[in-house]
Formats: sequence, C-alpha cells, structure tokens
Amino acid sequence: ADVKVGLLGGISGPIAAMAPPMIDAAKLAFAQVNEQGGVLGGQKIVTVVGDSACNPQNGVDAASKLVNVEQVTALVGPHCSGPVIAVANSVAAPAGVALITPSGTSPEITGLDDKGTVYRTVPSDDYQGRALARTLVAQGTKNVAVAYLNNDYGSGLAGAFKAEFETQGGKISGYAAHEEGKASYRTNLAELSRGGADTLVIFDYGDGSGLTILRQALENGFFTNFVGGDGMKSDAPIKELGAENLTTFVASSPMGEASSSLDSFNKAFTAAGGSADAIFVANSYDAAFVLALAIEKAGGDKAKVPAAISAVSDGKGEAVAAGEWKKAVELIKAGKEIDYKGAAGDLNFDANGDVPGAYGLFSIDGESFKLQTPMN
Amino acid sequence: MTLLELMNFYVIPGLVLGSIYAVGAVGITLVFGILRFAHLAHGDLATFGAFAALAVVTASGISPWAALPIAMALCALIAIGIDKVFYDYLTDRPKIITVMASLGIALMLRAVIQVIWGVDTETYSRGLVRPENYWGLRLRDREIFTMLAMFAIVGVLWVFLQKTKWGKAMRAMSDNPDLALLSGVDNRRTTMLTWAIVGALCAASGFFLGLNTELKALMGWTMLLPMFAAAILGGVGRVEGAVLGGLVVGVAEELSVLVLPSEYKAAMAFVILLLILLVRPTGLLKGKLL
Amino acid sequence: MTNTSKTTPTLVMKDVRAGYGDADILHDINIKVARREIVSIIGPNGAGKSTAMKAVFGLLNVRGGSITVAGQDMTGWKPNKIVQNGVCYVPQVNNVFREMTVLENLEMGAFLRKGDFTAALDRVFSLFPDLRERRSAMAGSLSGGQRQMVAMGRALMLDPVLLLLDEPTAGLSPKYMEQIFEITRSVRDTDVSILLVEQHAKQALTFSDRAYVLAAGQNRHEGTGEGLLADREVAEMFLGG
Amino acid sequence: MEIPGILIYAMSMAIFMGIYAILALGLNIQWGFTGLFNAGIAGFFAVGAYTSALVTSALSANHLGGLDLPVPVGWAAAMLVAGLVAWPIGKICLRFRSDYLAIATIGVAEIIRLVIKSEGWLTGGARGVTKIPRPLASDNYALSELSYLALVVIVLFCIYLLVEKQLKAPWGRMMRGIRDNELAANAMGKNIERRRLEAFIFGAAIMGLGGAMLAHYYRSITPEAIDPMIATFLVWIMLILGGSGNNRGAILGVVVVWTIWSMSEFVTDQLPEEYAIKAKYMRVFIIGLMLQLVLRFRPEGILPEADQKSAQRRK
Amino acid sequence: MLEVDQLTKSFGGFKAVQSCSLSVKEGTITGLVGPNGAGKTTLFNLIAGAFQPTSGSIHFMGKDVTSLSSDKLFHRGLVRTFQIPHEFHRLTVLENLMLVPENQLGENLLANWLRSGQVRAQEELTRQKAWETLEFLELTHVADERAGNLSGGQKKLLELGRTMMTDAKLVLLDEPAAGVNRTLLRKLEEKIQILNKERGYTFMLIEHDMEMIEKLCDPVICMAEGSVLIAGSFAQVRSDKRVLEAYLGEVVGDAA
Ligand SMILES: Nc1ncnc2c1ncn2[C@@H]1O[C@H](COP(=O)(O)OP(=O)(O)OP(=O)(O)O)[C@@H](O)[C@H]1O
Ligand SMILES: Nc1ncnc2c1ncn2[C@@H]1O[C@H](COP(=O)(O)OP(=O)(O)OP(=O)(O)O)[C@@H](O)[C@H]1O
Ligand SMILES: [Mg+2]
Ligand SMILES: [Mg+2]
Repeated sequence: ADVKVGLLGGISGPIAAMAPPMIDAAKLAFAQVNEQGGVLGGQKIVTVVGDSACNPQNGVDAASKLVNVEQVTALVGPHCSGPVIAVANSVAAPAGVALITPSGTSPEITGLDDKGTVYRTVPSDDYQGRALARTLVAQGTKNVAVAYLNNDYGSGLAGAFKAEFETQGGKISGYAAHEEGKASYRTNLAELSRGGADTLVIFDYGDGSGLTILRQALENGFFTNFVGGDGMKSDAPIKELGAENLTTFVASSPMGEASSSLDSFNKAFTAAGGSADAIFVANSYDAAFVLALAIEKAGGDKAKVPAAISAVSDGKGEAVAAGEWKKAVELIKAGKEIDYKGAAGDLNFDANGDVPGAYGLFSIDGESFKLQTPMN
Repeated sequence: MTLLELMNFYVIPGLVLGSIYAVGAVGITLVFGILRFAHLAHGDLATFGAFAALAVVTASGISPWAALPIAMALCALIAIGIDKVFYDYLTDRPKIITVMASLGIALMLRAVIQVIWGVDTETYSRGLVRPENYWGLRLRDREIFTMLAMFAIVGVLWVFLQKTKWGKAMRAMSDNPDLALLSGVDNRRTTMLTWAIVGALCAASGFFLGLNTELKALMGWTMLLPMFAAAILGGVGRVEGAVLGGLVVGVAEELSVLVLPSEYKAAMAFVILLLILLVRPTGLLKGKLL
Repeated sequence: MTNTSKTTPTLVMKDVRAGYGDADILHDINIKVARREIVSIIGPNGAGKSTAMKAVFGLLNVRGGSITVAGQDMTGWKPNKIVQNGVCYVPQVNNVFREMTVLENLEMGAFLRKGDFTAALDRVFSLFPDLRERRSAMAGSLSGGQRQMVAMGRALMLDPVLLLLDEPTAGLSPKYMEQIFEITRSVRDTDVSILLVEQHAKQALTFSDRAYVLAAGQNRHEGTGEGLLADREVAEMFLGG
Repeated sequence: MEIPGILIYAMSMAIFMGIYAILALGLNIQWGFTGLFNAGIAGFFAVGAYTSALVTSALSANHLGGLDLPVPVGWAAAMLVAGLVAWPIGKICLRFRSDYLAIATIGVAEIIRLVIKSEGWLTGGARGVTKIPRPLASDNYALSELSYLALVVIVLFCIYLLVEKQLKAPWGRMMRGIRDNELAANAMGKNIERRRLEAFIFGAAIMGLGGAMLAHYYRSITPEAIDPMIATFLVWIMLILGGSGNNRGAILGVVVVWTIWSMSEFVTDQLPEEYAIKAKYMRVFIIGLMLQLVLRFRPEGILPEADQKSAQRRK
Repeated sequence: MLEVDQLTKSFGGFKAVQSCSLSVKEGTITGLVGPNGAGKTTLFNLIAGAFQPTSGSIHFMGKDVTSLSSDKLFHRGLVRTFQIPHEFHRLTVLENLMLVPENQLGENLLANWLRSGQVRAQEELTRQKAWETLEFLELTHVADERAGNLSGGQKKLLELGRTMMTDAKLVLLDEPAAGVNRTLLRKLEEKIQILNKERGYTFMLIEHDMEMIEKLCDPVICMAEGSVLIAGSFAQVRSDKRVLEAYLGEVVGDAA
C-alpha cells in the first residue's frame, strides 16, 4: 500500500506565486524517499495536494477533505498563518493528525492548544527579526527605515526587528506598513526616506509587492542599501531587476549548521527544474523530509506520527542531512536515535513544535544568492 | 519639503498611477453606462491583456509598445466572445445576475492566465529604468508615454462616442433597449462594439500597469476596487469623469501617506469616494443615477 | 416594397397566437390594414391591444399564425429589421429615451435615415412647438403630455409604410388630441397605413376607416368606424354608453 | 474508517453551509427584500467575528477584550455590535443608490479590514485572535463536529423562521414595495429612510452572527478570513444563484455553491499527479464555469422569488 | 383645506411652477386643467411633498406643510396618484393594494412577534378591503399577477385603487382617465362622486377629458405656464378666451 500525505498550500489566492515551488520542494523530498527505497519497507509516499487559498475557509475545507476523505497520514502546510491556526484547531488537532507548516510564521502558532500535532520548519518571526537587527548593528548600520507588508509575516518580522534594533542602539528613522498589490509605493518610499536613513529594510515577498518596492526605490534613488528578510531572498528580483542592479542588496535567510544539507537540497532542487532561491522552498523540503522520517519512525501509525516528528529532529542522535534517506532508514531500523539537520536549519523542534533557526545574510553573486555572513 | 520634491515624489507618481486607473475606469464606466452592470471581470481581463502583450513580446521580440495593439485586438475579441457565450442570454434578466456571471468569468479568466502563463512575476523588459530630469522634474519615458497614451486613447474614444452614430446608439440602447430596437438600432452589434472597446481598454490598462510595475496573475483583481472607485467618483457613464476620477484617486492615494499611516493608503480611494459622494451623490461630473 | 401591387394589404395578422410567459394572451387574432387606411383597435383594459402591436414587432413570443407586411412575411423577424422595412411603432409606455434630450430623441427617430433630416425635424417642431422650446431638456423630465409628443414626433422622423400607434392621445390636452387626429389623417394621405389603439374610442371610430374590437385576447367585433359607433352593444360594452 | 471519514467531511461541509446560509439570509433581508446593494458583507462578518472573539476568549496581551464570557453572550454581542456598526454606516451610505451603494459599502468593508489588520492593540492585528472557545467541543473529533453542526442548524433554523416570518408579514411586503418603487412607497406613507436603515441593521446583525459562528468553529479569527472574495462575493453568488427574495432559495444557493466550491477539488484531483498544481487553477475555472451553467439554466435563481399568492380567492 | 401661496419651483433655470396661488375647499372636487407642460403634475408633486418648492408655502388643514415629506403628508390624510404609473412591479396586484393602509401593526418588527394575533386579524381586514377594491376596478382576474405585468390601463386603475385603500381627506388624482376604458371610466366617475359625497373626501383632479371634468368638477382651475390662469365654474373656464386658445385649441367663437 502507499502512504498518503497531504500537501496543503495557498495555490490560488494572494500567495499564488509562492506556493508552486514550495509544493514542488516538498514533492522533491518525497521523491527522494521513494527513490531510495520508500517508507516502511518499500511503500511509496504519495501526495495529495489541497488548496487553502490562503484563507481559513478554504483551508479548513481542504484540510477536512484531505484528512477525512483522503485519509492522509499527515499534512505539510498550510502556507499562511491564518489557515494554519484554523486548520490546526478544527481539523488537525481534533483528528490527531500531524501538521507541519513550512511558512506559517505567526507567533500565535507557538501557543496553540494543538495536542502536539502542530510543527513548523520556519522559525517564528521573532528569531529572524532579532538576528537580522543584531547583524546589521554589528556591521555598522545604525540608521535604517523599515517597510513591511501588513500581514502576519511582515508585521511579525518588523516588530521583532524594531525592538531588537533599538535595544542595540540603532535608530529606526522610518517604519511603515503597506498593503500588497498596489501599483505604486513611491510616496511610501519618499516618506520613509525623509528620516535620512540610507538603508531600507524590506519585510515583504520578493515576488510580490517587495519587488515593486525594491524596483521603485532603485529607480528613483530613494535609498542606497537594501536589506530583506527571507521573503526577499527570491530569484524574482534577480530575474526582473538584473543582478547588476542589486549589488547593494542583501537578504537574510535561515540556514543550517550543516550547510551540506543546503547544498544538497540546492543541487537536487535545481536538477529537478526548481529555483533554489525561491521563498520558503528549503523549509518546505525540510517539512516533507522530516515528516517522512517521522512516518518511518512511527511505523506508519498515524497517531504516533506527531510525537515522532520531534523525535527525529531534537538535536540528539546521529545527524542525518537532507536527502540521506537510506542512511536514516537504516539507523531507525537499527533502533538508533536520529537527528535531521535540514536545508533551512537544524530544526531541533522545541516542545511547542517551533524551531529556533539559524540565519545567514546572503548577497547576490552572479545570478544567485551566496552566503555573505552567518547571523546569530 | 520643496515644491519640486512634492512634485517628483508625490504628485507625479500619483498622476502616473492615476493614468493607469483612468484607463481601467473608463472601461468600467462604459460597461456601467451602456450595459448597466458592474463588470467584475474587468481586472482579470486586464491581466489577460497584459500577459498577452508579454507573450507577443517574448515570442517575437518586438517592443512592448508594438505588442500593445495586438493585445488590445485580442482582448477585444475575447471580450466579444465572453459576451456572446455568457452574458448575452442574461440581457433581459435583472442586472445583478450578469454581475454574478462576470464574477464567474473573473475566476475563469484568472485560471486560464495561471494555467497558460503560470504565477511567476514577470516584466516586459528586464532591469531598471531610471528617470530623466526635465527641469528638475523626474520622469521616466514610460511614465510620459503612459500619460500621453491614456489621453490619446480616451480622446479618440470620446470623439468616437460624440461624433458617430455608434455613440448615440450605445446611449439609446442603455437608456431603453426595446425602444432602441424599435428605432432601428441593432442592439447585438452595438453590444459587440461596446465589448470590443471595453476589451481593448482592459488590455491597455493591464499593459500600462505591467509596464510601470510587474505582471502578476492577480494584479488586475487587486486593482479592481480602486478602478471602480474612480469610475463611480467620476460619475457613472462619463468617460471624462472616469479619467478625472482615476487621476483624483491616484493622486489622493499617493498623497495620503503625508497625513495617514501608510497601511491605510489602500483605503484612501474609498475615503475620497465617500466624501465626494456625500457632497455630490452623482459623482464629480454628473453621472447617471442608476 | 414599392413594387407590391395596390391591392396588397399593408398589414395582415393571421391567427396570431402570442403571450409573454407560457400562457397565451392573444388567441388567434386576425387584423388587416389595407393601404392608405386608418384602422383602430378598441377594447377594455387588458384586452390585448398593446400585446397585438408588440406581436407585430416580435417583442414577445409569437407561437402561431403569421404576420405579413406589404406582402412580406415578417413573422419572427428582429424588430430592428422590421423598422428597416418601413414599420414604425409608438409604444404605450416607455416610449421615450429618458436620459436623452428631446432633440436626441427625435434624432434617434431618424437613426436609420441616411443624409440630412433637418426638414423632418422642422416638421415635427412645427407640429409640436412646445418641443422646440424644450429641445435640450431630458425627455425623462418632461411632462406626461410632452413625452407623448416626443414619442409621436420620433415616429414621424421616418417615412414609414405602416405606423403603429398605441394610445397616442393619452395624456394630451384636447387641443393636441385634435391635432394628433389631424396629423394621423394627413400622414395617411401621404400613402401610409395606420393601425391605432385608442381609448378615446368615439373620436377614434369617427375618423377611422375600419375598426376592431378586442376583448380578452380575441376578436370580438369588426367593421367600419361608423358601423361600430352605431352598434348598441359595442357602445354599451366598450364606448361608455 | 473510510465511511466515518466521509461523514465527518460531510459534517464540516454542512457546518460551512449553515454558517454561510446565515450570511445569505442576512443579505437576503438587505438585497432580496429591500434592494440594498450591500457589497460590504465582509465588514459586518468581521465585526461579528471579532466581537464574539474578544468577548469570549481569555485575557491576552495581544488584543483588547478577553472577557472570557459564555459563548451565547458573545453571539448576542456580535449581533448587537454588528448592528451598531451598521447604524452610522447605513445613515451615511444608504442615501446612495444601487451601484453607488455597492462601492461605498465595499469601501467601508475595506476600511474595517484595514483597521482590523493595523490596529493591533484592539484586534491582535495580523496575528488575529486565537484560543476562542468552541461550544460543545469534546475530545472526539466526530462528536465535536456533530454537536457544532447541531448548534449551527438550530441557529440557522431560528434565523430562517425569523426572517421568513418577517418576509411574509406586512413588514416584508412593505420592504419589497420600497425595493420596487421608492417614490410610490414614500407617497403611500412609508418612511423610506428609516425602513431601509432598519433592514440594513437587521441584515448586518445577522451577518455579524454568521461571522461569530465561523470564528468559534475555527477557534480563531485572523484577517485572512475577511477577504472580500470569500466573505462578500461568495455570499452574493450564493444568494443570486439560489434566488434572491426567497429564503429557501438563499439556503439552497448556499448548498449548491458550497458543494461546487468544495467538491470541485475532487474532480480536478483526478488529473495526474504532475498536474496537481495546475489542477487547482482548473478547479477555479470549473467553479466559474459551474456558476455560468447554473445561471444558464436557472437565470432567475434556483428558487426564484415567489409571488405571495392570495391564499383564498374569495372569503 | 389646502392653501397654496406664491409657490415657485424651478429646475435649473426653468420655472415649471411660477408664483402659483390657489386654494381647495373641503368637500369639493376641484378640477385642474391646462395645456401640456403647464406645471400641473409639478404642482401635485410639490403639494404631496415629492419635491421641495423653491419658494412659496403650502398649508394643509390650517398647518404649514411646505417642507413635509410625502410619508408625513400621507399620515395627515393626503393621498396622490401618479400620472405615469408607479406600481410596485414585483408585488402582486393584491399586495400592491394591501401595502397601502397606514399604521399596519405588522410593519413593526416587534409587533409582528408580540401581537401576531392582532396582526393577522388586521391583515384579514386589509385583504378584504383590497378584494373589494379589485372587484370594483374589474381587476380580480389579475389579483395574483405581478403588477409589472399589467397593461398600461390596468396600471392606471391600480394607481387609482390605492387611493381607495385608505381613509384620506384629500386625494390628488393625476389624469386618472388617460388610457382607461370609457365604460369603466363612467363607473369611476360614480365612485369618485360617492366617495366625495358619502365619505367626505376632497378631490383634486388633473384631467384632459372634458366630459369628466364637466361631470365632476366644481370649481375648475386652469393653469398655464406655471401659474393659475383662471379659476371658476366649468362653464366659466370653458368659455374663457385664453383657455379656449391655449388649451382647447378652438378658434374663438366656435361653439363646442
Ligand atoms: N424634474 C424636472 N426637471 C426639469 N424639468 C421638469 C421636471 N419636471 C417637470 N419639468 C418641466 O416642467 C414643466 C411642467 O411639467 P408638468 O409635468 O408639471 O406638466 P403638466 O402640466 O403635468 O403637463 P401634462 O398635462 O402634459 O402632464 C414641463 O415643461 C417639464 O418639462
Ligand atoms: N410583460 C407582460 N408580462 C406578462 N403579462 C403581461 C405583460 N404585459 C401585459 N400582460 C398581460 O397581458 C394582458 C393584455 O395586456 P395589453 O397590454 O395587451 O392590454 P391592452 O389591451 O393594451 O390594455 P390597456 O388598454 O390597458 O393598455 C393583460 O392582462 C396583462 O396583464
Ligand atoms: Mg395597452
Ligand atoms: Mg402631468
């Protein structure tokens, strides 16, 4: 028999552009599993894709279909925080089905009363915002303006960044939220630049309004340096604006200690036709891979999968890197503890299903992002 | 802040944005005024037009401006087709039904766009275009062209509606379709012509939006509300009004960050709209009270 | 059309069955209008008089019978095509373009006319001087009687072969009522056939060549104007004694 | 295990339908009876959802409220506050007609949405409100779905009776009269402004209740739930397809549209795996197409507005 | 009972009613005639509160009602019909009539629930009255038809029927005869007389049908170009030279 896993993503709706690569990355992980012998002694993992459209109504409906009708063993997704919370509350937790979101960054997810079913492979915004703030101050950037997207992702990151940056003695000379989908952000930029900062920090998506902001800032010469969160570490700016125009642009992104994991993912994903710089793809891959490990560990028992997820990546045991499925299976068979070190970080789930995360600051080199400095 | 700064960073962006809104709003106001319903598929048809132009550009390598007429023609045909297949048989029903049908069309068009062109962000030409300096005013070529083209398109349309029999036939049909028939107006052909114009305008507005920013599968849908606001603001059924409304909404949105937190920028169009409607319930230029 | 013989009737409605929804309103109606003839239809409210006129124009479902204009079978034609063939119609209600000016309304009457129509316009304005005065007023703001004039004027902008008038005098002052009858007669004299619905039945019968009485969607009586006027039953039932 | 799963799915579908039916009935009062083109359903929905959320959830540093009151109090508060919010909006906007009103109410709903997103002290901002209690919840998945479904059905039934009785009563007749011809209704002594406001508030309160019920179902409410597509336009599609002016039609419309909305995913899932993502776009296409088909065959709605036939022809 | 003083109404620059003064005595059937576009309907709209006058005043039953809205005037006993029928097109004919009576308990949201027995009883009475009206107007066969589907004349009858559904003091009728079958019209005339004599309704009647004016109205007021030309008995008005010329279109000296 096959093991069914649900991939729940915001395929239609506001993050339509981000969802497909994320789904592809998750599928890549399962493909690797299947190639390397499958789960539970030769069974294949098959995926069923559901569309949460980035709103709770569709999310819960799609999750209900996956869990109740398709009888999936676990869910990877949804992508947006709102549906994550709603699905966790009204489907995953009641049904006791594990849920790993690769991109739900809201702090609210931490404290959900989820009976241990909810995990995420993306760190809560808190960590990244603070790490980025520290790194910038350490690099000598003391005065910045912040433009953030008015959603859970943008406002979460911006809030954390602001608090830490100011504690570190930095000055935020402009701080403003914006709505997505507008054609012009030039006056926003003009307002922000009036504070006198020459660095703009953008917490937005690089293939959405973040790109528009970056473009309009560059074209009109509003700022000289640009810093983005992980959402901005997207191939879209390179593709649309040209690498030659982005020499002063850096973006932070989660990464693991074992950068071999990231390399191996990058290689595999590029080979499969994906863009490794797309937003949240590594997190998505990790979510799928760790889930496969947990299924193996739980022996296919749906009810045991949630607990198994934290067991396979809790910082204890033999390290397993991205793509090393065969090795992991053998270890599990041998009854050894394993510790998955993912492409987007080491994971190491805490009791709430959150990951602490480690970050690096990336700059553009050639046509893709290259690690500039690790952040802490 | 100097006057020049105000112009460069607030007013000019507002006018460019307003011009983009205006082209869309003119189409919306035509459907409103002539066919008497709110065309919710307008934004997605605009997206379709923008992507069609992109397809032409990538396939043949011609300049985006040369692709524009092709996209306009294509969208005109598609608009006529949509009307023939989906809206036409609802003509005699309450207009709200056609509004719902157009919502369905919006979904269908969006799906088609996503299937054909995917969901990635695209541009007509890669790279940056920095503005030129005209006596202190900073303008990019494409911004000048956008504004000029907007006035040209709207001007031609206005003359066409004023000077030809078609304009009158359209108004007659919208006023009293049965009586128009009895006067010898061929309502079918008039409707077709209306859709051809509306489709072409859709393509143009999508194109300008894409030219000045990027092309995204949902770009039209997110622009729909401000465009509607512009159309209503100008007075329903009034082409000049739609242009005025578009410019007002565009400039007001851009200037709003001076007084409001920027997260409320999106609401600006509606605040202006509500205020103006309170004073002039028929819009800036007297529109029809439907 | 011009070469149809003098004896071909301008309008023949033969056994016309028609209705709005599923139910029939008209049950096998027969109406004939010869060349240069004024024919009126009278009958109680809701008898189907207006419906009969709409049936000629295909504005509702014609389910049986045939409609022939000047020898040409026009059953099932589109209204705009029927107009092109020289049939003009003034409906009873909704007979002006409310959001167009008086002048534009009249111009719409000449929509099919090629070339200059100032002469026709002048004629209408001299018939209804009130309209000349209010030429740039929106038709929707006009008084009831003025609208009726606009509607009538609109029909006079073309040179039809057949004119269908649905209660053209309703709401008009006595002065204009007389005038409308006058106009009708003079139009008839320019080789136009006229079919007319009237509630001013006595006046209508007086100057009609022939008349039909409809009741409940059926032909009840027909005859010459004077003949029907003299008929006691008709007088009692339909003319108000 | 197969059969119960499908049953639970059916229950969750039915819960959605029930809640959307409440929204559709609220809209029916405004549009179906009174002819008010309210395109700001999402606004009242949100006000209701957030009100009940703040009233019934536990104290939290992230947002106002946290009164921890019983759920029925929250629902009552949702109706009350939604009605209260509707009052000034109605006062200002109801002077506009048809499409003008539509765009004005869309605007108001957008403003409400932005306030909810941006004023974090009040609503939790983008984080929303979580930990909203769900009434009658139990550890058993099927059982808690079933009991919530029962609750939704009971509330829906009450609302239906309420609205239906109003429609059949002289009140409904008067409202339909105002809808059909304002001038004449005014000349017949009906106070148009007050009556329209009355219907607007009545409908908004019911929409508020719908919002509250959805929030308690998710045990959370975030700004994503008040997207105009899912919270306004979808309800409009349901009402118009079902038959505006007819309460049973409204409910039937909800059932049909939600079924299309939800089940279409199964259809497109039949496509081979490598088209899984395109299949979701196709699904949106199918939804659009199905709408067209329903309109094609039932252009007046599935159950059109019924004429109130005189029961006895002669006494 | 009705005093109109120096009433003026202009639309843009166009004065539809100009310094118009007239009065209507209780218990009369006052006829209002005048050429098309004289401002008769506009005057009705002003009296009934559908338009606000530009200047001038209106007193009804001794009270100033100049700026009162239609619904308030209705409650004071003033009912009007429209020249161009304003039916409730999606309501049935019966409902069109049942909607009219004032102070219906069932129009109150709460009373509907708290006093449903009374509401039902009231409905029964209203229904009965509506049926009687339909019978009189010969419209029973279309009672369940949507009013929008009526013929032109039937709509006018329905318009008239609404005034019979309430106890009015002053009824303004705007061309009730236009488009109505003459046989039925004779009956209507009788009904108006009965209402006038037995129920004490005061009527104000715009008509172009001279037969009807002659039979019913005294006094008759003739308007032209927005103001009153002459008021008096039918014979007086009928023989006035200006009236003959402007309105009746007869060459002076010609006998009727
Ligand atoms: N809303 C309006 N806007 C502009 N002009 C108007 C408006 N209503 C009426 N008028 C003008 O006022 C004049 C008087 O109109 P009114 O309807 O009062 O005439 P009337 O005496 O009732 O005529 P009829 O006998 O034809 O019904 C007309 O010339 C008309 O065009
Ligand atoms: N649009 C419609 N839909 C349904 N029924 C209609 C429609 N129009 C008219 N009817 C019905 O058809 C019948 C005939 O109407 P018609 O308008 O032909 O009457 P008419 O003889 O012209 O009367 P009138 O003298 O009052 O104008 C009436 O009973 C009316 O109720
Ligand atoms: Mg008729
Ligand atoms: Mg009048």
